[in-house]
Amino acid sequence: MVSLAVEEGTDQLLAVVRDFAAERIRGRAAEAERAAATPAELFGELHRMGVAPAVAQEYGGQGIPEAAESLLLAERLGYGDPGAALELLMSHQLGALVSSAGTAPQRERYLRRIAEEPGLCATVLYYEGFGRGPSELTSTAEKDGQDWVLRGTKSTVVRAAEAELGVLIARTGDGELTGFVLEREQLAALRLVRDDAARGKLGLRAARTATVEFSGIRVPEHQRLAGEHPLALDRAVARFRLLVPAIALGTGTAALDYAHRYTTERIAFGKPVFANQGVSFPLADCATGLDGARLDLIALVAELDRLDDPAEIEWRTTQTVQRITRRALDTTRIGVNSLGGHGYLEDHPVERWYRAASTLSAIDFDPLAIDLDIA
Amino acid sequence: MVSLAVEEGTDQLLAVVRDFAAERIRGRAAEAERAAATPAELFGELHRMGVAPAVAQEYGGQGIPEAAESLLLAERLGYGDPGAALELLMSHQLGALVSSAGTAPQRERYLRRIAEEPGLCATVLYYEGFGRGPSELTSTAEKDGQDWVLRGTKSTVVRAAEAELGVLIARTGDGELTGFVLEREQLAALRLVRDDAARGKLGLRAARTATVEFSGIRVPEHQRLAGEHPLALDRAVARFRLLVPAIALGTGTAALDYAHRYTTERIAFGKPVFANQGVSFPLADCATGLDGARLDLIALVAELDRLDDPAEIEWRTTQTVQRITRRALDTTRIGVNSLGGHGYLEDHPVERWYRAASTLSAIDFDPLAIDLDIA
Amino acid sequence: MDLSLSPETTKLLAELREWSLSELRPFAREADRTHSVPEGAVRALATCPVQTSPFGGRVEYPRRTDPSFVASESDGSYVLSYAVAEEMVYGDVLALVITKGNGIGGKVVNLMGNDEQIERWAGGMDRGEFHYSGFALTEPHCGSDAAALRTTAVRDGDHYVINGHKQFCTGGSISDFVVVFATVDPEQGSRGIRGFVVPKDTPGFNVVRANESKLGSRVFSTSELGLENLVVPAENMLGWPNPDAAGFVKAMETLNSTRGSVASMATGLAQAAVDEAASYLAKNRTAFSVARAARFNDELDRMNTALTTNRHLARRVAWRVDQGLPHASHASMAKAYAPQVAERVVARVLQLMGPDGYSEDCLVEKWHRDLKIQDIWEGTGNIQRIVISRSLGSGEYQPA
Amino acid sequence: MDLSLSPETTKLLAELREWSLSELRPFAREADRTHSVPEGAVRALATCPVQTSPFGGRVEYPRRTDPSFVASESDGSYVLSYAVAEEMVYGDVLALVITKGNGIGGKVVNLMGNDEQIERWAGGMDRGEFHYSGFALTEPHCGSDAAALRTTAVRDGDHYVINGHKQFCTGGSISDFVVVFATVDPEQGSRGIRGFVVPKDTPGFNVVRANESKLGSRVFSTSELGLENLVVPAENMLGWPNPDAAGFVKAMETLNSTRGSVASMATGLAQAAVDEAASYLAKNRTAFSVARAARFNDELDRMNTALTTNRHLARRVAWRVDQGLPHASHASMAKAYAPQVAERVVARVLQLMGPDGYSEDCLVEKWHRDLKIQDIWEGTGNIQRIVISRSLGSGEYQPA
Repeated sequence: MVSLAVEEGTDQLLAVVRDFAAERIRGRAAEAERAAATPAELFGELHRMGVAPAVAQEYGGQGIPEAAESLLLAERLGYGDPGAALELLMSHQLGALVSSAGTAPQRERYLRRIAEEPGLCATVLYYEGFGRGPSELTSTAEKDGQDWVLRGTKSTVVRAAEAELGVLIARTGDGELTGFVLEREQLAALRLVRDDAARGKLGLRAARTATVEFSGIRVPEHQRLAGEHPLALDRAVARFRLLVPAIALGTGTAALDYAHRYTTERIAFGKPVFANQGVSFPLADCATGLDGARLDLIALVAELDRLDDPAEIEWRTTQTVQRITRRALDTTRIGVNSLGGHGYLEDHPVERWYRAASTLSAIDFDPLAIDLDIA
Repeated sequence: MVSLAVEEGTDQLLAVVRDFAAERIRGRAAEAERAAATPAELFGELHRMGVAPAVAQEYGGQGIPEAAESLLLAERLGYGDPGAALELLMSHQLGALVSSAGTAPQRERYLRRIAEEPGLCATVLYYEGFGRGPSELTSTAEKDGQDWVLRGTKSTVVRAAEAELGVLIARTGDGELTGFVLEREQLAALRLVRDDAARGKLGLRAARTATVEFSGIRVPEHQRLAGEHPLALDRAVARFRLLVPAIALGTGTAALDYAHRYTTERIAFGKPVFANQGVSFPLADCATGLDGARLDLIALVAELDRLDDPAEIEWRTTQTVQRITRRALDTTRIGVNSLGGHGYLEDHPVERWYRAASTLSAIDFDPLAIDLDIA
Repeated sequence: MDLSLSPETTKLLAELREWSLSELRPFAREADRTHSVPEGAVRALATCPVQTSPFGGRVEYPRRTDPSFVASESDGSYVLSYAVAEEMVYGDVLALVITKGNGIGGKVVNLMGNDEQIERWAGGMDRGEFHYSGFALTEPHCGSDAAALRTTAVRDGDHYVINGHKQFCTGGSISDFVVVFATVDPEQGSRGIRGFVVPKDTPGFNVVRANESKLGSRVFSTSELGLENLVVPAENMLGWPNPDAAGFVKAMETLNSTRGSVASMATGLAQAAVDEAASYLAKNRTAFSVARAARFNDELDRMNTALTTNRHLARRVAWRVDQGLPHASHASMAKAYAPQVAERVVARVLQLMGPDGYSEDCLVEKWHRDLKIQDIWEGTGNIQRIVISRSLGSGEYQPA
Repeated sequence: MDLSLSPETTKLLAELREWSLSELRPFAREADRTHSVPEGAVRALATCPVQTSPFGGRVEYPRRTDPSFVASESDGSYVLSYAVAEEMVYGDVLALVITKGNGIGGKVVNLMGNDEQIERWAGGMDRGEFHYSGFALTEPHCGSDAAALRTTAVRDGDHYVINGHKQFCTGGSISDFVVVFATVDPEQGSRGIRGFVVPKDTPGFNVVRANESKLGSRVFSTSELGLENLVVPAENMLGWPNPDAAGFVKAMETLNSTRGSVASMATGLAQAAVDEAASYLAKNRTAFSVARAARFNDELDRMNTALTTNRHLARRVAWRVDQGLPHASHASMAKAYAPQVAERVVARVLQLMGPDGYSEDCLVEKWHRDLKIQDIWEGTGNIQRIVISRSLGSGEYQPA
C-alpha cells in the first residue's frame, strides 16, 4: 500500500538531524576536510540524538528505524557533509549488516558492543571498484578446517587502519556471497595499499578511506554472517550499497538549497539572479530530479524484502546507485554554476559538494548500468 | 587546411535554394503530405536553378558541386519540406553513386540520361533497418554466369513502384559491398511488401516510400558498379547515407527559425514569449547543436576521401547519422513546445517537422551507435 | 514507507489492462483516422472494471461479487485513480473521452458554482443526464496567460452577452454544456474573470472547428468556438449572485490534482510502447545482430526503470492529495518530468523498430503523436518550472 | 570545405603534445598542490616548439630550420592558435601561466590604449620587459554585470584616485602591471567605465589574497585586491586624453576571439582524460569484466567523437576570426557547448576509473577540478546563451 508517511516521531527527528547536519557538521566541514578526519565528538552527539548507531532495544540500543528512514537520516547527514556522514555511519552500517545477516550469537555479541560503544571505530569492506557488484566480487573466502581464509583487495574502506570491528564481504569458492565479522586482530592484518588521506583524494576527505589488501586472514566459522534467511546477506549488502546514493542525495540537496539562497539574494542587472529562468529552471529540474531519486530510493528499500532473486536485488541496486549519484553530481555541478565565479572558490561549500558528489559517483560505478541517454 | 568557404557562387545558390525551399516547397508541403506526392513541377524548377540532379558537364550536365556543398543544398531543401527533399534528390543521389562508383560506360550511359531527363523517376535501394550498415546488409548478389542474381528486402525505398532507374546496394557471397544499376524492367520485378503511402506513415509523407522485396532479380555484369577505386563504393554509400542527416538538419533549422519567429511575435504576460530564458535558452542550445552537427557533417564528408578503412568509413558515418538526426529531433520537439498548444495543431508546420524528424531518425538508426548519455 | 500499490489495486489494474488491451486498443487506429469515437469503443465501456473517470477525479474500488477476492488494505482514491488512468491510456487515449463523468466542465461547476448550479450541472453529469461537459478558456492569442483573455461578458438586464473567440475548448462540440470563461472587467485581470454555463445550442455559440486537426490524441475533441452575442441568463454565471473574484484562480489551482495525473497518462502511453517493443524484439530477434538485440533489450530494461521514476513522482502527488497535504509543486514536478521521459522513450522505441516504427501498420507512431500533448496541456513544462522554482527553499519536500 | 588542419599544423601539434606531455605534465601535481608555478616548468618553456601565447592571441608558425620540413598550405593564425592552446593545456593548465606575452592586461592596452600606451605597456610585454600583465574588472558583488561596478576613479589634478575592491583579478599579485577598471561616473553605467594601467608596487594597491583558493586551475593566479586611495597619473587612463566612452564595451566584445579558445582549452583537458583512461584500460583490462571492458572502450570511442564536435565549433570561430568575419555568436556557441561536454567526459572517466579516478595518485581528479572554470569564466554559459539568443533569426549562420 502506498504510503510516504514516516513513523511517529521520525518526522521530527529528520528535521532535527538536518539542522544538526547543517549547523554542527557543516560548520566544521572545511576543517574536517583539511584534517582528513571527522571531529570525534560528533559520534557522541549523534548517538545522544538517538540516530546512530541504531541498535535494537533487546541488545541495549535505542531501537532501530525502518530501512528507508535510516537512509533518509543518512541523507540528512550528507546534507551537512558527505565525508563526515560516511564516517559517522560506519558503525551503524556494520550493526545493520549484523542485525540482518548475522546469527543470534553474533547479534548478541556485536550489537551489544555497538550499543555500548557508540564511538566504536568500525568499518565495512565491500567495494572493489571496476563495476563489481556482489556477484562479481573477487575477494574470496576459502574454508580451511573450521576457519575461513580471506584474500582480496577492497577500496573505499573507511578507517581501515584504526577500525576495532569490521565486516568483510566476499565470495566462497563456489561463488556464494558471504560475509565475516572481523575483530581487531584480524583487521590488523590488512595491508594498506593506498591511504587516501595521505595520498590525497578528490572529495569526501573527512572520511578516512583507503584501499587495502588481505592475503590470508584467518577467521573462525563463528564470525561468518550466517543468518537464517538465505537472502538476508544479499538484501543487507544492497541496503549497505544504498548508503552512498543516500548521502549523495543529501549532498545534492545541500547544493540546491545553497544555490537557491545565493541566487535569490544576489543582485545582477538590477534583479535577483534567481529571477532569470536560465538560473531558476535548471535548479527546478534539479529539485525534481532529486525528489524522483529520493522516491526511487525509498521504493527500492521497501521492495528489497519482497525481491527473491539475488540477481534482481543486485541489478536494481546497481541501477539505483547510478541513477541517484548521477542526479546528485548534476545538481552539485549546477550548484557551482549558479554561483558563477564564486562557485569556483573555496569560500563557498558548493565546490566541496561538487568534489564529494563526483567521488561518491565513482565509488560504486558500473558502466553497464549507466542511464540511457534518454532519461 | 581548415576552410569553411564555399565555392564561388555556391554561397548565393545556397541562399536562393533556401528561399525557394521556404517558399515554393514549404508553401505546398501540407498539400504534398495529403497527396503523398511531391508536386512534379518542382523537379523542373530545381533543375532550372542548377541544383539537382547535378551531373558533370562532360555528360551534358550543369556541373557538380563538391560533396559537402551538395549536402548543404540538401539541407536547404529539407528546410522547405523533408519529404519533398528526399524525393527531389533521388535522381541526384543515383547520379552521385554512378559518378563515384560506376564504370566509364555506366557514367556515359546513365549520367547522360539523368542530365537529359531531370525529372527522371529514380530510386536508391539501400536501407534495411535494424541497424544494418553496409557491412551487414542482408541483401545478396550472387554471380550466375555473366549475370548477378539479387535477393533481399529494402525499406524506405523512394518511388519504388514508379522508378525508371535505380541503384541497389547489396553484398556478394563473400561479403563484399557491391551495387547495381537497375533498369525499368528489373525494377518492375520488385515486390511491394508495404506501400507506406497507402498504409500511412508518421512523417515524410511527400516522399512515396515503400518496403520492397526482390527474390531473384537478374542483372548483367555491365550494370554492376565496378568503378576503379576499391573504396569508391564504400565512400559513395557513406555520402548517400549522409543525405538523411543533411535533410534532418534542414528540418531542425526550419523548426528553430519558425519557433524563434513565433515566440518573438507572440506576447504573453506582457512581453514576447521569447523574452523568457526558459524559451530562448533551449532554442539557443538547439542552434548551437545544429551548428555543431552541420560542422560534423561537413568535416566527415571532407574526410571520407582520406579514410581508407571501410569499417571506419562505415562507423563514422553511422555515428554521424545518429548524432545529427538526434539533434534534429530534439530541435523539432522543442520547436513544438515553443508554440505551446498551437504547436500541437496542424495549423503550424512544426508538428509536421516533428513527425518528419522522428521518421528521419528511424530510417538508419543503429542502437549500437547512439550517443553517450553525456554528450 | 512504501511506494508499491496494494494487492487489491494490483489485481484491479491487471483486469483493467486486460480490458483496455482487448476492448479499447482494437479501436485505436480507427479513432486516430476518423478523429472521432468509434461506436464499439463506447459499448466496450459497459464491461470496464472501473466505472468512474480516473482523469483528475476520484476513483472508488468496484464492488466485488467474486467471493475469492479478499480486499486487503486499500490505496487512497487518488492513488488508485492515477494508476487506473495509466492503465486506461495504456489501451488507448480513447479512454479519456469515453469514460463516464468526463469532461472538465462539470468539475469546474463543482469548484466555482453555487449549490443550485452544482446540483443541476455537476449533478446532471453524475446522474448521466449529461454525457460530456466542455471547458472554454484559452483564446488564440493567449494560452498560459489566462488573465489576458479578451472574451467579454456584458450585463444586459437579467442576462449576460458574451462575445469572443475560443480555442482548444475541450469537447466544445460534443458537450451538453460548456463552461465559458469571460471577463466582466478587463481592468481587473484575473479577478475580472467569470465562468458561465452555456448549454449547447445556445444561439451565438458557433463551432468554428468541431475538432481542431491535431498531431495526435485526435479522438480527444477540442474545438474552436466563435461566440457572437451569445446571451445567457445571469444565473448561469458560476457562483451567482456572489461570484468569488478569486474563484477563477482558486479553481485553476484546485486542478493541481488533475495535473499530476498527466504524468500517469504519459507513462501509460510510454509503457504501451515499451511492451510493444519487447514483443517486437521477441518476434524479430533474428533481424538484429546479436549485439544489437542485446542492446535493444538493455534499453528496454532501462526504459522500464526510467518509467518507474515517472510513476513514483505521480504517486506521491496522489498520495498527498489523498492525505489532504499540499501538492501544488509536487504536481508540477510530476508534470514537468514524466512526459519528457515518456516522449524520449517512445521516440527511441520508434527508432529501434525502424521502418516498422514509423509505419501506421504499428501503433508506435500513433503513441508518439498522442503523447506530445501531455507535455503541453495542463500547463507547459515551463509553467510547471515556474511553480517549482517558487516552491524552492520552502523546505516543503521533507521528508519525501 | 574542410575542417581538418593542414599537415604543417598537424606536425607542429604532434611536437607540442610531446613537449607538453614530457615537459609540462611532470609539474602538474606540484603546481596544483603549491598553487604556484614550479621553477622547472618555467625553464621548460625554452624548449617549447611555439614561443607565443596561444591563449586568445595570434600564433605564428615557428621558423623551421629542419630542412626535411616542407611547409604546405598553412592554417590561419587563430586556427593555429586554438589548436596550440588545446595541446598546451593537454599537458597542463600551467601553460596558461608560463607562456610568454601572457596575461590579459597587455591585450586590453592594445585595444583601448593610445599609441604611447600601446608602445610602452603592450610593447613592453612583447619585448619581454614585462613578464605578466593583470586585469582587474570583477568585484565581489558583480561578475557578469560589469556595468554595476563600484570602484571609483576621481580626478585630482593630474591624477586619478582609485578606491574599490576587486576579485578574480587575473594575475593580480604576479603582474608587472594591472589594468584596473573603475567608473568615473556611476550614473553613466558602462559608458562611465575607464581602464587604468596600475604598475605593481603603486601605494594603495593592496593584495588582500594573492591567489584565491580555488577548486582547480590553482596555478592560474587570481587575486583579491583592495584599492585604497590608489593614485595614478591621469595619462595612465587608457585612451588618454580622449578615452572612448564606448571603449570598455568594445574591448569586451573584441575579447570574443579569446572566448572561443576556452572551448579548445576545455577540449584539451578532456582529451587528456580520455587518453589517460584508454591507457588505464589497456593496463587494467583484466580488472574489468569482458562486458565492462567493452563498454569502457565503447565509451571512449564516443567521447572522442563528442570532443570532435567541440573542436569543430571552436575551429569555426578561429577560422572566422582569421577571415575577418563576425564571430561573436559563434564564439558564444563554442563557449557554451564545449566545456559542458568536456566536464561530462572527464567526470565519466573519473567514474570509470573508480578508486583510482578520485585518488590524487592520478591526474584525472585534478583535470576534473581544473576544467570546471572553463564553463564559468569568460562569461558563464548563461551569458553565452543570451548572446546566442540575440543572434537567432539573423540568418548569420549561413552557410556553415
